[in-house]
Amino acid sequence: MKPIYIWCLAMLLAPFFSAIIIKVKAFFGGRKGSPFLINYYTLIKLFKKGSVYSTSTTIIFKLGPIISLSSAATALMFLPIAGIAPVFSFNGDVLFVLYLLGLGRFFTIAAAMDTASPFEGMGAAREAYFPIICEATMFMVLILFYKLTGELSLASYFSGNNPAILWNSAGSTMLFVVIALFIVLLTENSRVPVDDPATHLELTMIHEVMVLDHSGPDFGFIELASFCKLFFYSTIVSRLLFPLFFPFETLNPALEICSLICVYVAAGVTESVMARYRMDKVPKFILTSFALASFATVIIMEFIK
Amino acid sequence: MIEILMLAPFLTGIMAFFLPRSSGRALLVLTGAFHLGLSVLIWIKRPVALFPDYFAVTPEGLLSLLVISLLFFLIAIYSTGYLKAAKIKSEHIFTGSMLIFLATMTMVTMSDHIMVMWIAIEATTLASAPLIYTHRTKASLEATWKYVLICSVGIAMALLGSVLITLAMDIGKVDAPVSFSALTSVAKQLDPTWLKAGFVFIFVGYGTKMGLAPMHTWLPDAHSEAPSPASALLSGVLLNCAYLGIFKTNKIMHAAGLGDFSGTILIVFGLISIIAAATFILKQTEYKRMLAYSSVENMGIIAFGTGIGGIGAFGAIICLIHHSLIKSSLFLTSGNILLGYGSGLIEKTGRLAKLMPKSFVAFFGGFAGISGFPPFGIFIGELFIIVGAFRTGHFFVAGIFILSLCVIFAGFANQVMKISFHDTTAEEIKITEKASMVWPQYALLLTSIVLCFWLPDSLYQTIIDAVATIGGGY
Amino acid sequence: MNLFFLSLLIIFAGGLFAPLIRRQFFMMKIFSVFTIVAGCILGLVDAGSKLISPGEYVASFKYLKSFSLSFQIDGLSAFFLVTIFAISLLASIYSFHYMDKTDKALRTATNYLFFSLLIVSMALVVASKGMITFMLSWEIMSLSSFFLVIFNYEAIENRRAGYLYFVFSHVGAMFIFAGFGVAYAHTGSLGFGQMVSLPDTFKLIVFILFFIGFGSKAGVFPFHVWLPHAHPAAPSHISAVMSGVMIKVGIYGIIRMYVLLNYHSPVIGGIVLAAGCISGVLGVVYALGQHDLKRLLAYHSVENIGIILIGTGIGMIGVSSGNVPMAILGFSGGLLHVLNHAIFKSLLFMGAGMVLKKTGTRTIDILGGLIKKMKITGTTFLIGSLAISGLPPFNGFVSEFLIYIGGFKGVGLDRMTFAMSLIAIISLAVIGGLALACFTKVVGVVFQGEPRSAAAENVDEQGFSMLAPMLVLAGFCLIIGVYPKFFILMAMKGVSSLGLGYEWIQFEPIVRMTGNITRAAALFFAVVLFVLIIRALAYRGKSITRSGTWGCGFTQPTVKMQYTGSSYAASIIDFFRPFAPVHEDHPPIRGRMPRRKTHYHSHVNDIAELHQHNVIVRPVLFFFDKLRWMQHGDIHLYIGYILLAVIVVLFFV
Amino acid sequence: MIHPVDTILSLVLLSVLFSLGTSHLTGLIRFVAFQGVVVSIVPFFIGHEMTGGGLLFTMVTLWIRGVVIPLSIYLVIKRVAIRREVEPIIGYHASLFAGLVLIVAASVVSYKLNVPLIMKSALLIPTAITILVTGMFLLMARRNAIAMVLGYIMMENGIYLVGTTFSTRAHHIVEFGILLDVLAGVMVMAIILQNIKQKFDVVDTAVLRTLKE
Repeated sequence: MKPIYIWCLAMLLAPFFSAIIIKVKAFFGGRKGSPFLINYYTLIKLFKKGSVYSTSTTIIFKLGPIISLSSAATALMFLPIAGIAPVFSFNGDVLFVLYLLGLGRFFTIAAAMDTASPFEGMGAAREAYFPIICEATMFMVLILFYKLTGELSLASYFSGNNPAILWNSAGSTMLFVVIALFIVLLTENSRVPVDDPATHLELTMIHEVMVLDHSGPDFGFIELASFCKLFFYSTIVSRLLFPLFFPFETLNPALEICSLICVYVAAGVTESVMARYRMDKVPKFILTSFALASFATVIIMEFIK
Repeated sequence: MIEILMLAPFLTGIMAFFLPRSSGRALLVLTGAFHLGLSVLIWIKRPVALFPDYFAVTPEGLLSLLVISLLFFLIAIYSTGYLKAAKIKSEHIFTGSMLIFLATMTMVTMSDHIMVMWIAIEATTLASAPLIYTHRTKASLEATWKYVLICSVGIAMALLGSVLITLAMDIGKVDAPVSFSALTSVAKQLDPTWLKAGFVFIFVGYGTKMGLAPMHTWLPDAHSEAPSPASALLSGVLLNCAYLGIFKTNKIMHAAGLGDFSGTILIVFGLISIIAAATFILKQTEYKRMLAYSSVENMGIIAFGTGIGGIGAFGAIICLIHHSLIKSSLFLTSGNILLGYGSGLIEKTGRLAKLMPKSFVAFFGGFAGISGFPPFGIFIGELFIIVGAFRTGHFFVAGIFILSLCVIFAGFANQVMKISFHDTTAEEIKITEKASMVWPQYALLLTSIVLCFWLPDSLYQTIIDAVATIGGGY
Repeated sequence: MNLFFLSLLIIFAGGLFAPLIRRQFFMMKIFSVFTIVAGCILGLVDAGSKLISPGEYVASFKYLKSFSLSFQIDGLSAFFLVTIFAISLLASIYSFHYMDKTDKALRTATNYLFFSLLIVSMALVVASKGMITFMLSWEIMSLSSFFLVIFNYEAIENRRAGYLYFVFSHVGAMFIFAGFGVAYAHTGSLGFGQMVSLPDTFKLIVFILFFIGFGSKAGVFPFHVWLPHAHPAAPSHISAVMSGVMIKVGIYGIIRMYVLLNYHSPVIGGIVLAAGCISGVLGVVYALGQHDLKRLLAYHSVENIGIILIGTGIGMIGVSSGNVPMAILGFSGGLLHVLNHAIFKSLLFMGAGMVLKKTGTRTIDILGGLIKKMKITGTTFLIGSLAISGLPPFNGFVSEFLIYIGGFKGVGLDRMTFAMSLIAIISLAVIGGLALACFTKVVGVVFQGEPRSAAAENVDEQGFSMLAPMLVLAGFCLIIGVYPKFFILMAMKGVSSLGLGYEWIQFEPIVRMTGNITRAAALFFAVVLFVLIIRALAYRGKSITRSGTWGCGFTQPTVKMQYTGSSYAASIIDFFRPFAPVHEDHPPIRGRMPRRKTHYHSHVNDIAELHQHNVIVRPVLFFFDKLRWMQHGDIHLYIGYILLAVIVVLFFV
Repeated sequence: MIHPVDTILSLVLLSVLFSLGTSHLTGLIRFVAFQGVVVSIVPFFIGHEMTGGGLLFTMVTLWIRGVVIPLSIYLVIKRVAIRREVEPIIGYHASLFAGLVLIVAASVVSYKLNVPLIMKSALLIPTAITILVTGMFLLMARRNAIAMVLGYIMMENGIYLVGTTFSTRAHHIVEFGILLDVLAGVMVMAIILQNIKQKFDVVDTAVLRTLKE
């Protein structure tokens, strides 16, 4: 039952962590910033409301939030959080998870296209474009991990002491992987410098513009889904950054929380010190992650004969 | 029996010069039927000729004879409809020449003596010349002039070649009749140098008549200017007759152990013909000329296959038979198109599928057949030739062969698509598609389909016998 | 075997008699459809039973006295037969309402004739054992499908498509001829059995010839040029069969010849894999750039053929490097993708056919909002889109999953295999992402949003016979995606009869793997259900209002302002620019107050098509143009040719 | 020792030269007729066993080659009444020169050929080859259609001479058949010539170049 508790905990805590970024940005901006529980307030507010649906939309519009939340939540079930075995794991589950997130993306885009709004279409096009390169990076990382472990499941990479083993066999090249994954994190979750969630100009948005027409609990689902997704990637990065695992179990969640905070802070710092890239420069940025991952893979290939 | 077969059409041909139109047409069909019947009888009975020195029933001759008979009969039926629609002025000359042409071609298939063969082939030229000039236009006159002169000069070479072969006999101190069958049996004693020289002259000579490039030059002109039944006859059987001369000489060469020499010549000229055909099919503007070049191509294929030997020679004979059936059907259909649209230019045609559906079926079927699509027989012939070419180690030439076939197909298909489906300026079709003007083509195509899947025992045996001496057969 | 031939006979009868009873249009359709369906069901049952219990099913007929037409159905053949019969069955049902132009009775009848001939010949190709049989069926298949492509020959692009297809299929056949020729050169046998005994170098040559020949039928880059032209030209049920099944016959050829040659060089695997990667990526990139719905789907066939080839290539590399799990996973993934692609691609083509029929256009950018009026078509098309994008829990994911796992098995091996596996995996990942982008574009622009033109308004969906096959296919997309065990076993049966010595393979681990997919899908469904319940609770007693889409402050949006498919794909295509050059037609605007209307048209060029014209067609035409001088009309030189021929040849006496 | 035939043959060689150099068609016909006569009677001298049939055959050949064929062409010329001269492709002087070269080449070739001759006539083979090739030369070098036909006849004469020289196998029936063919061929050509004149009003083959690619 423990994995399920952990999963529930993750679902509950995900909004909290996202607030850290906002806080960090506020700090850099010299502001006090909204409280740490701001995301919970927002969610509660949204769930209290009703909805307005565009006359252009169809059932797909309603399916969008549901599927994207479900896919993000399901993805978390396969992830060993705090090194504790996940709810379900099998050889090849990484593929399932990545494609499941793809399914969520498909429906987010479809829901955006459903509104007949030119802005949402624009955002959808970008949402369809950038993750392609991310996916390539992810698979490059997977190849590397497979080379090191011979396994194809998140559990075998991130649970228990496994991240440490990865570091052991790969050495410092693992740093490249971490950076690559961090870039993927920024891209997949529409953070600066790829996308600015706080911008006011719809023309330059990616994720936010796609959900313009959603309201009420539907929008709450979407927000929750994006918190979960960010949590998913952050956990991966944090497990790699802090590959420690204590034999006594209570310490591990605490460590996880600390390391997660580090990752979120890092994301917040990145957002604060960087400006959003021009749209046509973004692919180059994401390609950097692919290049790093490939470089790491090639180097490892030379190490391990 | 054989002599009757030759004489009967000759006499009826002379008769036809003096008969009125309607009875002339009837005579054409009747003679065709009679000829076909007698040929089948000969096929079954295999009689011995009255003058065995000059005439003989050989397997390859029998094959050609049967093809000629069948084709002539069907073309005669078609002609009745065509002549009614085409309104030719001097119809009796046309009918008479057709019949005499038949007589001369029969003589080619039956002749065994080298010189008699030459006489017969030269006679086919002379008998068919009036056919080409039927329309009495300047272009047809030019075509006739070129046809007669080029073929005569070419065939004169064959005469010289025949003389050289007798010289090879003299030098080899051989005393035998100057017949193909006798020479084949004593071929080893013939003087090889003069035999080779003789083959070269005979090859170029009959090759001119057969339409092998670069001696094919008369062929597109003659085929496109002649009225369609005559074109069908020219392309379907006359070329076979010339091939028969080369085939028989090639047999002697094989028997003399010079098969490599003759084979190489056949392969090279076969390839040149195919490439030449590709050249002119690619941007052809007239459909009958295109069909004529397709004949050049197919003669090239047949020569190529014969040169390859083995299973390739078997394929060549199959191609020979099916080319006759399919190409004559195509030419007959082109007659319908010409009458229907009133122009020989491809750009003046179009939408055949809609405007003349019955002719379209025949035309497209013929095209598919000639391009080597099953269920028509050329497919199987080409398959055998290609695998045979590889089998004998001719990898490079087989490659060229295949690539040229591809180019030809691309060109041919382009033109056929234009005729069949493209938009047209023609408002109406000038003729109705009568049964007599489509069913002969269907019959020809059907025969090809049937023969692709089922060869009668005797026919198969005849083919095997024919190619046996040149290392052919399965 | 008798049952097999009987089913073919029934199918053929369904087409053969159609032209004879064309005057009773309705009767003819009923007769043809029922007969073809009956034949297909019979064939399906027969092939299915042979797949379940593979054995030596052989038949041979004497042909031209000393040759033979021989047939054999093993596991591989049976697998393809099942696909052929199943898709043809549904396509012929679909055609019943699709072909409803009474004034084109003859053409409809011809369509049924060649349709039945196509089914029969495909089945015969797959069942043939021997060069003559194979080529005979193969060429009949090409010929009959050509007639189906030029069904609507009034349009010039359809004629062009037909021509291209005709030339490509014939040239491809010539390459296969050559392959058989080289094989025959060494074995002297027209049967398939002796091809094993070829020397290695010849095996490589033969395989390359076969690969070009079969690849041009399957639509492998760069031999795919005909495909995006031909598929839109054909009627939709034919596109479904051609894209779903016929091009797979090319894949069958490649696999079959690989098995027959029994030559396990890494080079062969490398060639297949590389071709697969290139076809896959470029296929989907070109698909993104299309404006024509059916053309887009056609390019996706190139992409999916690429995926299948990646699977097969991984299988071949597995064989050559002795890694049995990799080989089995690669082959079975490839085979399963054959079935899967057949299912979702024919589903998508049928959906596109419905759109075409009801709106009269295939142009993506003038459609929109169709799902509101065409609920079943829209939903099934959506399911097909999800499946073709390889997303769980649909069938496309399962086969790609197998291929991925197979590819990862290669990562652990030697350097060369590692490199190839790496390329395969990354390509698959990129293909997946691009396919997702492409199908969100299609679904979003065609089925969602607001109608962009009058054509897309006032549509409906009618015709039970057209809807039922789509529902069935969509159902199968989901069934295979959630419960793939049975279908993977089917593919494994096919693999085990490849003659690679894998008859002994244990299905156990693979079955366990499929169980995991089922369980994961169930987990996902559970979460979805959970979210649905929460949603229902959250909305209980809430007011739901409807209004216009939020225009970001703009108050009078028009339908023309919607994002178009072209702009949706523009930036992605830009990423692949050297391989996907965009041709833009956009006259500049003149003057301060421009009076004249301007327009914008963009077109993504297919580099294979572009270069095939520049590198092959133009030089060939140039060469032959120069030769045309030969026929100049001057009789004197003609006579000179004769003399020249004599003199030249006399030198060799 | 100079064989009596050689004397006649040297005359034939001379006539070949003349026929290359002449621009008058009637003159050309005369030379061709002369060659035809000589060609027909040569077998008479070179040791063929002369039977009654052989004699008759020789007479017939002489009649046809020497009289009928040239006469028919002559009639054509009269009928079509050519007024204008047609320029040849290769000029008369050049042709003459070519003829000289040809004769020399023919002698060299025949010397090399080493054919076992029936009788010792040094000029027989060179003459045969010369006539043959001159015929072809005329076919290629003359634009005048009538000259071309005459070239064809010359070529046939050459082949006949080769045949009679080389081979002892005189099948008169067969040879008669060949002769008949040649005759019929010339007749057909004559008819075509008349038609050409009717349709085009010239016998210049330059007008016959419309059928081409």
